Amino acid sequence: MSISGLVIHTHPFQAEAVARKIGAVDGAEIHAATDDGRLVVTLDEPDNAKASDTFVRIQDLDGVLSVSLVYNYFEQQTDEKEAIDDNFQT
Amino acid sequence: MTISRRDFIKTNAALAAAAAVGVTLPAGESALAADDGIRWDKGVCRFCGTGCGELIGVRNDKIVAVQGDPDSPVNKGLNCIKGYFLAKIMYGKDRLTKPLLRMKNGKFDKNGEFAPVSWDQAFDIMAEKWTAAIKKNGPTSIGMFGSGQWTIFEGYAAVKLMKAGLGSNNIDPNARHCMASAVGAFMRAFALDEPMGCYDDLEHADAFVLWGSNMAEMHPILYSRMANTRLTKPGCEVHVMSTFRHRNFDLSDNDIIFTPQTDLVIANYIANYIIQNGAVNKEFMDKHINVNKTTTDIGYGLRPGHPLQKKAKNPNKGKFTKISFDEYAKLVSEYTLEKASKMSGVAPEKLERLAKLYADPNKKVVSFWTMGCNQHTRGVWMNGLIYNIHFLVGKISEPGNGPFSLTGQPSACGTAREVGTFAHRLPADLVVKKEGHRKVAEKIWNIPPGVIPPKPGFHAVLQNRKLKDGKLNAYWVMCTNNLQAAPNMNEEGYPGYRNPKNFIVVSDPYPTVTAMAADLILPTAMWMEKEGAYGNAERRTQFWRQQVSSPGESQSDMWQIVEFSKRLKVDDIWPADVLAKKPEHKGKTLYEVLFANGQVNKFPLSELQPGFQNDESHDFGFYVQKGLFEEYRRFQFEGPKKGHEMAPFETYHKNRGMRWPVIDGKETMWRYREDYDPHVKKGEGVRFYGRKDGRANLIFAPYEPPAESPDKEYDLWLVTGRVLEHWHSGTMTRRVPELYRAFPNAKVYMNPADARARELRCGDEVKLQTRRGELLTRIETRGRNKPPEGMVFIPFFDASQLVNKLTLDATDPLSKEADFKKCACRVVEA
Amino acid sequence: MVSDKPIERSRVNNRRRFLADTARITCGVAIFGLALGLYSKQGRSLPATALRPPGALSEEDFLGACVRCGQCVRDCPYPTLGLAELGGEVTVGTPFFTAREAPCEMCEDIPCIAACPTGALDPGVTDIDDARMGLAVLVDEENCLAFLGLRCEVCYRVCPLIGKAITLEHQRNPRAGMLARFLPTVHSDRCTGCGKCEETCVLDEAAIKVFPIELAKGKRGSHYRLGWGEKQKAGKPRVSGIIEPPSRRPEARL
Amino acid sequence: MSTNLHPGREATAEKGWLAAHKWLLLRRASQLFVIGLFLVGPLTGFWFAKGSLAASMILNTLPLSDPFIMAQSFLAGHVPQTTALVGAAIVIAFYMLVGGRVYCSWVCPVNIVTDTAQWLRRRMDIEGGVRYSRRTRYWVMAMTLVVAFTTGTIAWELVNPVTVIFRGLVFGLVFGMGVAWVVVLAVFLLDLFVGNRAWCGHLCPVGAFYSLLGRTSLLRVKTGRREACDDCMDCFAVCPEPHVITPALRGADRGAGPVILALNCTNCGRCIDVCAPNVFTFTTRFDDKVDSHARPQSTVLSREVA
Repeated sequence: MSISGLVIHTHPFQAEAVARKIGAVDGAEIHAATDDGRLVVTLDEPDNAKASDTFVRIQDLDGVLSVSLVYNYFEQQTDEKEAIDDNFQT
Repeated sequence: MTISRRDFIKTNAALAAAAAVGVTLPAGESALAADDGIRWDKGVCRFCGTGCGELIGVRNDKIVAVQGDPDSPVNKGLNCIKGYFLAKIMYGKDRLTKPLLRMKNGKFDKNGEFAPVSWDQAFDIMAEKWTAAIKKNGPTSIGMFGSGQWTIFEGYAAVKLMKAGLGSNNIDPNARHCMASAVGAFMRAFALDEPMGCYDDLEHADAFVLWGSNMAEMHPILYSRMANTRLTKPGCEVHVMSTFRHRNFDLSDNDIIFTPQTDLVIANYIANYIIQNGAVNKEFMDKHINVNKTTTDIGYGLRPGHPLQKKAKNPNKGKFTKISFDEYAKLVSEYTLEKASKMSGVAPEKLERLAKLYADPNKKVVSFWTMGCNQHTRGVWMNGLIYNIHFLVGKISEPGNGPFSLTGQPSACGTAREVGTFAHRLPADLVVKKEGHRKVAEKIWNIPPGVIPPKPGFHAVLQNRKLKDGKLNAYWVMCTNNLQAAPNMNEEGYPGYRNPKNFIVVSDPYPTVTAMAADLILPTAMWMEKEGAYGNAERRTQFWRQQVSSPGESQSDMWQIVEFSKRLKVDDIWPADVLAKKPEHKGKTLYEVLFANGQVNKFPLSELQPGFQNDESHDFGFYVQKGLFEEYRRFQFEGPKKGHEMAPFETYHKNRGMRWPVIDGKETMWRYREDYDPHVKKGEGVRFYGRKDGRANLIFAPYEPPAESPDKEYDLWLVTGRVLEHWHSGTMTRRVPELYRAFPNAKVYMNPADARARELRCGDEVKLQTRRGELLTRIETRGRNKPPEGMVFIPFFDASQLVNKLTLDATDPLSKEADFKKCACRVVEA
Repeated sequence: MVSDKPIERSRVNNRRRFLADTARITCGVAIFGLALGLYSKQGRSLPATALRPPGALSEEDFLGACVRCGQCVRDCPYPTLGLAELGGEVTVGTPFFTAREAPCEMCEDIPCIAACPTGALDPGVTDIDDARMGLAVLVDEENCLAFLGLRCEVCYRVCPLIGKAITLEHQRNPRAGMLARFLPTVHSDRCTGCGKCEETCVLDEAAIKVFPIELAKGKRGSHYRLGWGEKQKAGKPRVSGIIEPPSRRPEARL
Repeated sequence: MSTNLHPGREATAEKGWLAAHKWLLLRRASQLFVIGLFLVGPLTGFWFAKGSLAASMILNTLPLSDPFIMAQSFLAGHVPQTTALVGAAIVIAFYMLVGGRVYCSWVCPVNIVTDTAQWLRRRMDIEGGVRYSRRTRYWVMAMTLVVAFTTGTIAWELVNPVTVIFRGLVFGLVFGMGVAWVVVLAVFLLDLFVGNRAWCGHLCPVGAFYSLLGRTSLLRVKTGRREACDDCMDCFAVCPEPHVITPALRGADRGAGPVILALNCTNCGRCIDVCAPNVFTFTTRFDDKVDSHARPQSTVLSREVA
């Protein structure tokens, strides 16, 4: 499991278009957007290699000025652990 | 609610990213990961000059938790014990919530009792007193005492009100008691203020020398970083110099306890050693350094009539003259090891070991100092002598090498020094004395020439003297507890506050000693109750957003300054001939000239930090902090001095602070050094560009005795200072019960032998007396500080033991900073 | 009143009554003794927060020696010592203090010992540094701010024997990287148990606490000795005459 | 015997109220004075007496200590220090001179409680209750010593009402006595309902111990004018240890002297107060003279004695 938190800077007038494209990327989820065109996005990928692929893909999108990785969580997991951990009470 | 672990991590990722952009996620999401619905945002510690990054947790308009910012480059999520209690400092039971005026029969009376009044009434009487004072005795009869705890914006607004509006240079900050000597020496040596290095030196250096700084207690986090380097870097050593043994000696490889004032001797001895042993970096000296000597016998900054002042040949003279290197070598040659050891009382091998460290070309050395060197009747000299050593061996302005003056207040650098809230200064290192500098200021401020007086105003100690003499009649103290903190309170402090000719206003969140001596108390919003910015000791400018509302009717210092300006009319204040030069200002209030002037008010409310309050801006109708900061930046870019550049306002709200000069969006870690400092051109290597010739000044200064030394009658040295648990005069920390319990009351630390000689025991109640006064305290012969025989130490945080009733108002004649570290006292049974 | 028979009867009665009385008294008093004995056993268990004044004999001896007169309490110049009240946890009438509330200020002249008429506070303790009222134990390293890397160490700085009874062990902070940790470390050979550290610990519940020494200290079995300690004590190896045979090494090339 | 509800009524009528309560008032004054001595210190800072009845220091020079507690401490395995031993010696000497149980009637604060209980018991005409021998206290005393020996602690001090109350008064500054009030109440109820003079006269081991010191006491009460006794029985009614009176008062026939020599006479002087014909006086133990001219001053019908 690899989960990242990204801040994506876009041209403000292209923000919406970028957001749409990112929305279409598997595992990517948009949490917030600012008026000046920054997007808060999380990326949920099976491993870091996949994540970095997606990362690069986002970077190459039209209208994206920069992508910064603010948070990354990575875990080599077995099924067993997943089973135990995946549902817990908060 | 059952959520998957994956969702949980994802929420954390989103929150982290959102925090980086400064937006808040929808409630559901933040409530999920942020426990108990606490909103977290970045902030800065309220206390010392280290400038630790904090995260501030707010719920229901109250700070409920604080954490050290784990990603702060300064403190990596850690705090000292004061930082641990930051969440409690705003919530003392006795917060002031209403303006209080001394009244009798419903009218102001200097001898009346404090009674609540409205802000309107408060400003009415202030305007009346200020206008009357200016009309009667001119603008030198009004004054302001400010603070290195003001936010940058507040300091800037205050300077502008005083110098550009009221036409008075009588504004000085409490940083005068703390940093002035360092500033003086910086200006003399480099013509630019503040250290060339940064905290990264703590990891880069091979050795540390502490010249009168108890970092263990006063800069706890920097000490922790230094200790880590000492522990992990092979061969790293720490040399600690002090007049008494304190907790920094825990980390010391070379304990040097010297007789007060003989640090001057030791520094010159080290220079002599370097020269005698051929360790001078000749190339560096030839290329970058001018050699000078200073005027001597300059007195002690006392009142002119004082015998010591009369005795001095060149009182208050700071002039220095160029000499040859050989002349310099000859001057320091009298400071032999033997002489240095004899005068300082330090074993010769210890001094030699220290000298060798500086002389060793393979050791990177950082010298740190704070009040030991600054609160010194020869403080400017002493600071300069440390520079001399670094110049001689060329160990300066590079990672791990350099002299580093630490500061005591969160924004002594950012507000007091950079903004220039001193009596002689203008923003960005400009000074009132120079016509060119005044012109720049008058242009940026759009005020007629001649409003800013060319003569420096009254400095901190002089303000107290002038209050007492009835020459300073309308006086505003903000964000500081000067009655408790200034020297010689009995003779020079308190009398001025209660002089019937004067009207004293004190703005503070709490009823401090100073506030209680005032005529009008204004309740103040503090720290996170306003949007703010601080500049720490490594030139790092850090911003924070307003997190919570302030209690009752309290208002920030900024609001008070700007709001007060609405009550004053230029026609009443500026001389007609000056006003005639800008007739468009006729009939305007100072508010219109200084703040609502098309420049400061040009940023609309829509640009405020989304999701956060900004009480002042909403009140005035424009983004006041941004307007002031952007105007302040004009001084950095349009002024005659380069090297002070800061980033645009918004940048700082997004990052954890940047170290100026900030050019092209990049901060500067080491100044004056090629590749690090953008102002040094390729190929120049090092350039001290504060001066036109690109060179720094080595200034020889000899040993001169202190103002007051122990004698038969008063047989002990009195050293005053601080403790880790309390910050300065304790106005905040003493209101935190846990910190209060940790160190409830001041006590006088005494050598056990001295106690025995007086038949006193640890814990006995004693009277501590000087020629100025006495106080009741208890003696401590055990514990954290161990003075040598013949000396006592007492911290000044305790409002119930006003230590500054005892101290002498002798100052460094050049920096006007008082020497709180040396006077004569005696201890007798109570 | 003056007839033989009743006298005879009354004599019998008297004897009977005497025997019955004696039996009753014996029983009653025995029960009283038993109850008192048991109660005293229970009253002997000193709660962990209660510390005895300096020089107090071991708890067992102390309860036989202290007459509960309270003179030590009277001569304590601080609000430290108090007398245990009836119904409290501490043996009634005996002096004690609670470190978190009011620790011992370690008066140099030790007035409490001077006041004790019976020697329950040992007059042999003439230097307050030799007092052993308890032993400070850093009980919660997980919450101790210094262990977390914060610059607290209040306990260290308030210690009257700073640098001796509590020292700071400097350590790299593995989490923060560039910062150090300063771990307060108590040394039982110097700690007097005055309780200053517990009083001033800034946490809501103190992370460093002073316990009666019996509670605070472990005890090693006598069947194992520390080799280095024994050698140091003796000043020479415990077994002499053992030789170090040479090992074969490449000859030094000069 | 029907209870004498108002002993001392005649004495009051004849001698006046003050004279008929002289010794009672003096005793109360003495008891309060002792408490007062210990309270002066904490209240004014002038330490007249410091400590408590267990051990104290008078004017910072004269040590006093309770020999009974010292004895327990000794049995518990502790040899008290000189100060305490000197203090105990002084106390022993004093009580050997004035009568051991003078402690009970002139010093002990419990006496006020039990006297009050007894007065109320008489007023409320409460009769009967548990009857047991006055010798019990010696057993109790022995038992406290045994317990001290076996447990190694001064166990008796855990419950001793005398010191618990005194400490409560002196260290709790009277009002801060706390749980010590419960002890006061317990003793009070014991004496009121369980038995006449149950505590001081039957159980208290402290009194038992002190009574032993009175064997040689110089100060004694004598029935010098026993001839004048009108058998009003008032003295028996008020006496905390009435059995001590009989041998001296009624023993003329058996050749007994007029001096009350019994160990348990507390020298309280209450009999002197309540006796209208002034039979009783304080004197020394060697003063055997009898005033043979004394005659009853008023004729009272002789009462049947049970």
